[in-house]
Amino acid sequence: MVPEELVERIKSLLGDFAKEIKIWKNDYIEVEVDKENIEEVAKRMKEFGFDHVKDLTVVDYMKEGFFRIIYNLGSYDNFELSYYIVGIAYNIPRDKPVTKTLYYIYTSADFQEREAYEAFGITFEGHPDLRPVLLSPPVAELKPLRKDFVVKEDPEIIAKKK
Amino acid sequence: MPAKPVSKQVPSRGGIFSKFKGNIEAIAIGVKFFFNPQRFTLIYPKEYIKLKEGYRGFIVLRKDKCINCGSCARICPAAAMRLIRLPFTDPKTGKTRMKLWPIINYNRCIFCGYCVDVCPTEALYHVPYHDVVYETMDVMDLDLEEFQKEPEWDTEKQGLPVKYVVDEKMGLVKVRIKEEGEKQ
Amino acid sequence: MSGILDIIIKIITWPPLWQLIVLGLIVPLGVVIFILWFERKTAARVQRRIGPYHVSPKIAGGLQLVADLMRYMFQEVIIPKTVDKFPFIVAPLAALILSIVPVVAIPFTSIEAYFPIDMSYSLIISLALLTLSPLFIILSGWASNNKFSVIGGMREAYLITAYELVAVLAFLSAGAITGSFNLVDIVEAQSGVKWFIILNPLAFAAAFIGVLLSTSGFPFEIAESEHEVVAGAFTEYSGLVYGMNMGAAYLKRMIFSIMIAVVFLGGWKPYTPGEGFIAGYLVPSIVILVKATILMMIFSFFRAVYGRYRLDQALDIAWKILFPLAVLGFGLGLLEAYLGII
Amino acid sequence: MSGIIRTQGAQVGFNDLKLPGMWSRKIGKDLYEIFIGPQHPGSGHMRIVIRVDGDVIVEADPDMGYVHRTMEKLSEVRTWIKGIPLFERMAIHDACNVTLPYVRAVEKLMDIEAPERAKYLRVLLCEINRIAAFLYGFGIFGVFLGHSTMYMWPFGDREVWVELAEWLTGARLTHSYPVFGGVRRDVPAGFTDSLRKAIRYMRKRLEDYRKIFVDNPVIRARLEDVGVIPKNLAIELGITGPNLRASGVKYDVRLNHPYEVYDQLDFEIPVFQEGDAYARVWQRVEEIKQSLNILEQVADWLDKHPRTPILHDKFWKTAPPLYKKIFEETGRAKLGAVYAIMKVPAGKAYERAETARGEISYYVESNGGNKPYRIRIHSASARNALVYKYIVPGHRVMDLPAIYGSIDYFPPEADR
Repeated sequence: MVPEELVERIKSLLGDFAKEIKIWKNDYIEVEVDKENIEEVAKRMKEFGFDHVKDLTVVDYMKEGFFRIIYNLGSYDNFELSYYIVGIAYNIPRDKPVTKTLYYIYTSADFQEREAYEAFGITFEGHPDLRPVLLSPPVAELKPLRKDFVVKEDPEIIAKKK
Repeated sequence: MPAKPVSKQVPSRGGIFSKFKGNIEAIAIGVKFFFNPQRFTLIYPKEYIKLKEGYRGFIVLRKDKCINCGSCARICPAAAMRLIRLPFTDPKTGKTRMKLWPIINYNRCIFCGYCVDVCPTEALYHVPYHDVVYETMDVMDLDLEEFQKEPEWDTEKQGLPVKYVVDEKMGLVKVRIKEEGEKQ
Repeated sequence: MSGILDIIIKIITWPPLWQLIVLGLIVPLGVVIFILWFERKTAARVQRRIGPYHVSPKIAGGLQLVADLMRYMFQEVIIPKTVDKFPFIVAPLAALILSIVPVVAIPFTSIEAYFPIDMSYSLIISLALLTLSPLFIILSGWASNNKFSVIGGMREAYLITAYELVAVLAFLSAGAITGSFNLVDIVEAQSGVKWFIILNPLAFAAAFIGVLLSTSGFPFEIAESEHEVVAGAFTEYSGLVYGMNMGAAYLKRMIFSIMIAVVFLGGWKPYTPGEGFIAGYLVPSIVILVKATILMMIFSFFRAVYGRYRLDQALDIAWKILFPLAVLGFGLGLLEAYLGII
Repeated sequence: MSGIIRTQGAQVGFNDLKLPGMWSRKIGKDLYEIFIGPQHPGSGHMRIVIRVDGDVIVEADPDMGYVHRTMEKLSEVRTWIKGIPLFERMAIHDACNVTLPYVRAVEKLMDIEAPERAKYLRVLLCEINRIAAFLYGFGIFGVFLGHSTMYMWPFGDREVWVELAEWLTGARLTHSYPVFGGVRRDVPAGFTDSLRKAIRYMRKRLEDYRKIFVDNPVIRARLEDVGVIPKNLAIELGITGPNLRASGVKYDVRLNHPYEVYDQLDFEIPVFQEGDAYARVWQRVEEIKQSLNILEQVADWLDKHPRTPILHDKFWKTAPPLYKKIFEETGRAKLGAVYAIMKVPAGKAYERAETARGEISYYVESNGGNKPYRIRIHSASARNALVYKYIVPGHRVMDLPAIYGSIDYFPPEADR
């Protein structure tokens, strides 16, 4: 199956929900949807054959002022689909990082939503156990993966003085 | 030829006989190794491994080859290699100019070897050993003079050199390397 | 001067004292140290390692155990605030003492002058004393006031109920064969090749496995399995007290081995005790101790081959396989007695 | 690290049971809370909080993050090449496998591909790493089950593969071997012979393992019907790697999304149906056998083909004569100065690879600068951690080490 074919099928599956579909490097398909429709989209994608969340990526676009949440879906059971990763992406405003959980559709998103919660401070409404998973609570307060949390590594390659 | 999935099954549970056989086999192989242990342990301070050519050990600078490009400091993933500004007198022209020389801080070095690989003139090289003892952390931050010397290797003075050779029967075999004096 | 020496020798060789201090404590302690070394060396050989080495390369690391002992001696004994102090300290001591007490009821010779106590019911008495010490392990777990200790203590309780019962029942089958609880009679009945290991292999197997698992040596230390319960009942212990706990388990195993040697492996047979202290007492005890040591060596070989059973599986094996096996052994003993094989 | 203080449990205070000097709280009638880890020997730096009813676990809460090293954040402040030594610290005994998808993702963004010889060399090191990592897993598994011989043997045999990897790359564990556009060193002379010897040796040793560990009745009793992950649950939880295949799912990145030269090699993907801990052990044994097959084919290919450049032309064409001379003499491909200051075209790439513990995936986004804009890593162990939450309840306490070991969970990889 060529990626264009999969894109056509996803288009017919999602209809108006899919705002924009992009193919990156032949095997990564990014589907942009609205925050409101995410649960419906996830349900349809799961029925279509993308049976687990490979990973949940959040990208912070600080200048543009939004977080982009990408559920990268993969397939275990369907050989043809398993070649591709479909990223269901939607944006939420940076100043109000609240969205709905997909925990009840994809159990595999459980810990990853907790990770996004601790690193970006995004609240997934309806998640039954939204606690930090990797960081300790005080560190999670700082939302370390946001772009305004700046890590200072000494960029100087010339030694100050020995 | 792509890979092909093949269904397999674990051996069946078996009855009391296979349990008995399993016990006997386990004890038998234990006894076998009890009488023939096939060991290849390195008795470290008394023996040491003479590592192969190309081992990424400590890094030494050949100052005469260095062209002061700074690539090594730029690529260093651990920020162990830094540049230092020192006067340099050109032997041909006799002029003295300030130049950038690399120095290394072994507190930070991860021995990835990028600096050696990126050096356009092979001014840096690895010595094939890694067990060097420093007394304090300050000493590990080398200056330009120390960076040009090969670090002192105490292990060599205390033990006998061995090397490990892959073997079909034993896995690895410890082979004693004859020192130069012993050959005659 | 020689009079005093005589008196001292007399006191030392007074059978109860001799048996308790020398045969019960000093010799087993030496054997345990040897066995610990042997166990580490055996495991090392099977595992393609060298094992203890650097402490004394010339005698294959033999002094490693002494070094370990020194470390335990000089380690700080920490008694946490949360523990119940009196039982916390007393329990390991009591366990240690109780695990060597049974030795006074075991005859090391057939000559009556060298019996520490009356031997008529010695099999029963020694078994009864042997099964006392685990209670104090449970107590020390309880006194530690720690989750892991309590769990470890509970596991210990489960295992002991199961395996010591099996071991005791298997030992009693010797009584069934001979019709006597007198260990001297039991040994004397095993003349020639009629050792009870040959006459009653079922009981021997049950006793062997029962002892192996009830003394919880590695890897059958289900009660102390470090991946779930840290060190079981001994979690809060440190220093010498911890070492005592560990030593008690090995001492108990040693005493059990002596019991097996006496009951199943013919005691001092094929040697016949003669006149005097040396021929009548010392030599037969050495024979028994050597047999027991060989048994200990076999026990310790298994650590290299096996893994740890799960608690419920271990109990399953005890109740479903070993207990019937021990009962069968008992029945076999009765049958042999009826047929008059002895 | 979730912190034990939970909001849900706040209604009961911390000294609820009035035990002197001890933090205690009621968690429910007849329930007992045990902390497995984080400083237990063997379990690594990870804690599982379990609640038990008698001997049966009713709730398990994996508490990860004790070795979290903020790799995703650190990679954003470092140049592209510095990501390679950084990411390989996720699982240093599996270094080539965990860094390869990152390298490939960046290659995708740059629209370059490694030369064929470099691809074979990558596969070579990947499989050596895979075997070594499996053996490491076996060793840890042996510790968990109290089987001390199975702890020592695989660690000893792993030394063979580590030795080979050291000969090839110059470092025992942290190889930093693949770089953008190729690999750093060619095989040394005599390497393939030693490799073949090691392969034959390993095949023989697997039989020894079977006798003392896999077919040992005590071990079988511990593992059979323990930690069963049914196929549909495995898919739902997104379990990965050998654990997934042991549950009957035919999924392996080398099969479904072949990378490097895996589509040209002849090997099998073993799939077991049972899904219990014992099947997972067999799965790993079979995978070692297949890795040995792959290594044999790679050794044959390397023997047949003479030394050709192992870096992409983009980097190798402009290389000075000294570089080429050193490559001819020692097989060391020196890196151009461009690596240090490289810029990667803007775009997104998603790349994955099959590591010893399962699938690792990298989402790499570049905005055209000399540093990544966002790298999201999701490693195999992080995905397998869900097993503790969903599979462990219902088992006995002593089953937990068996499940932990059979999952082959590696905390540093999960915590990133």
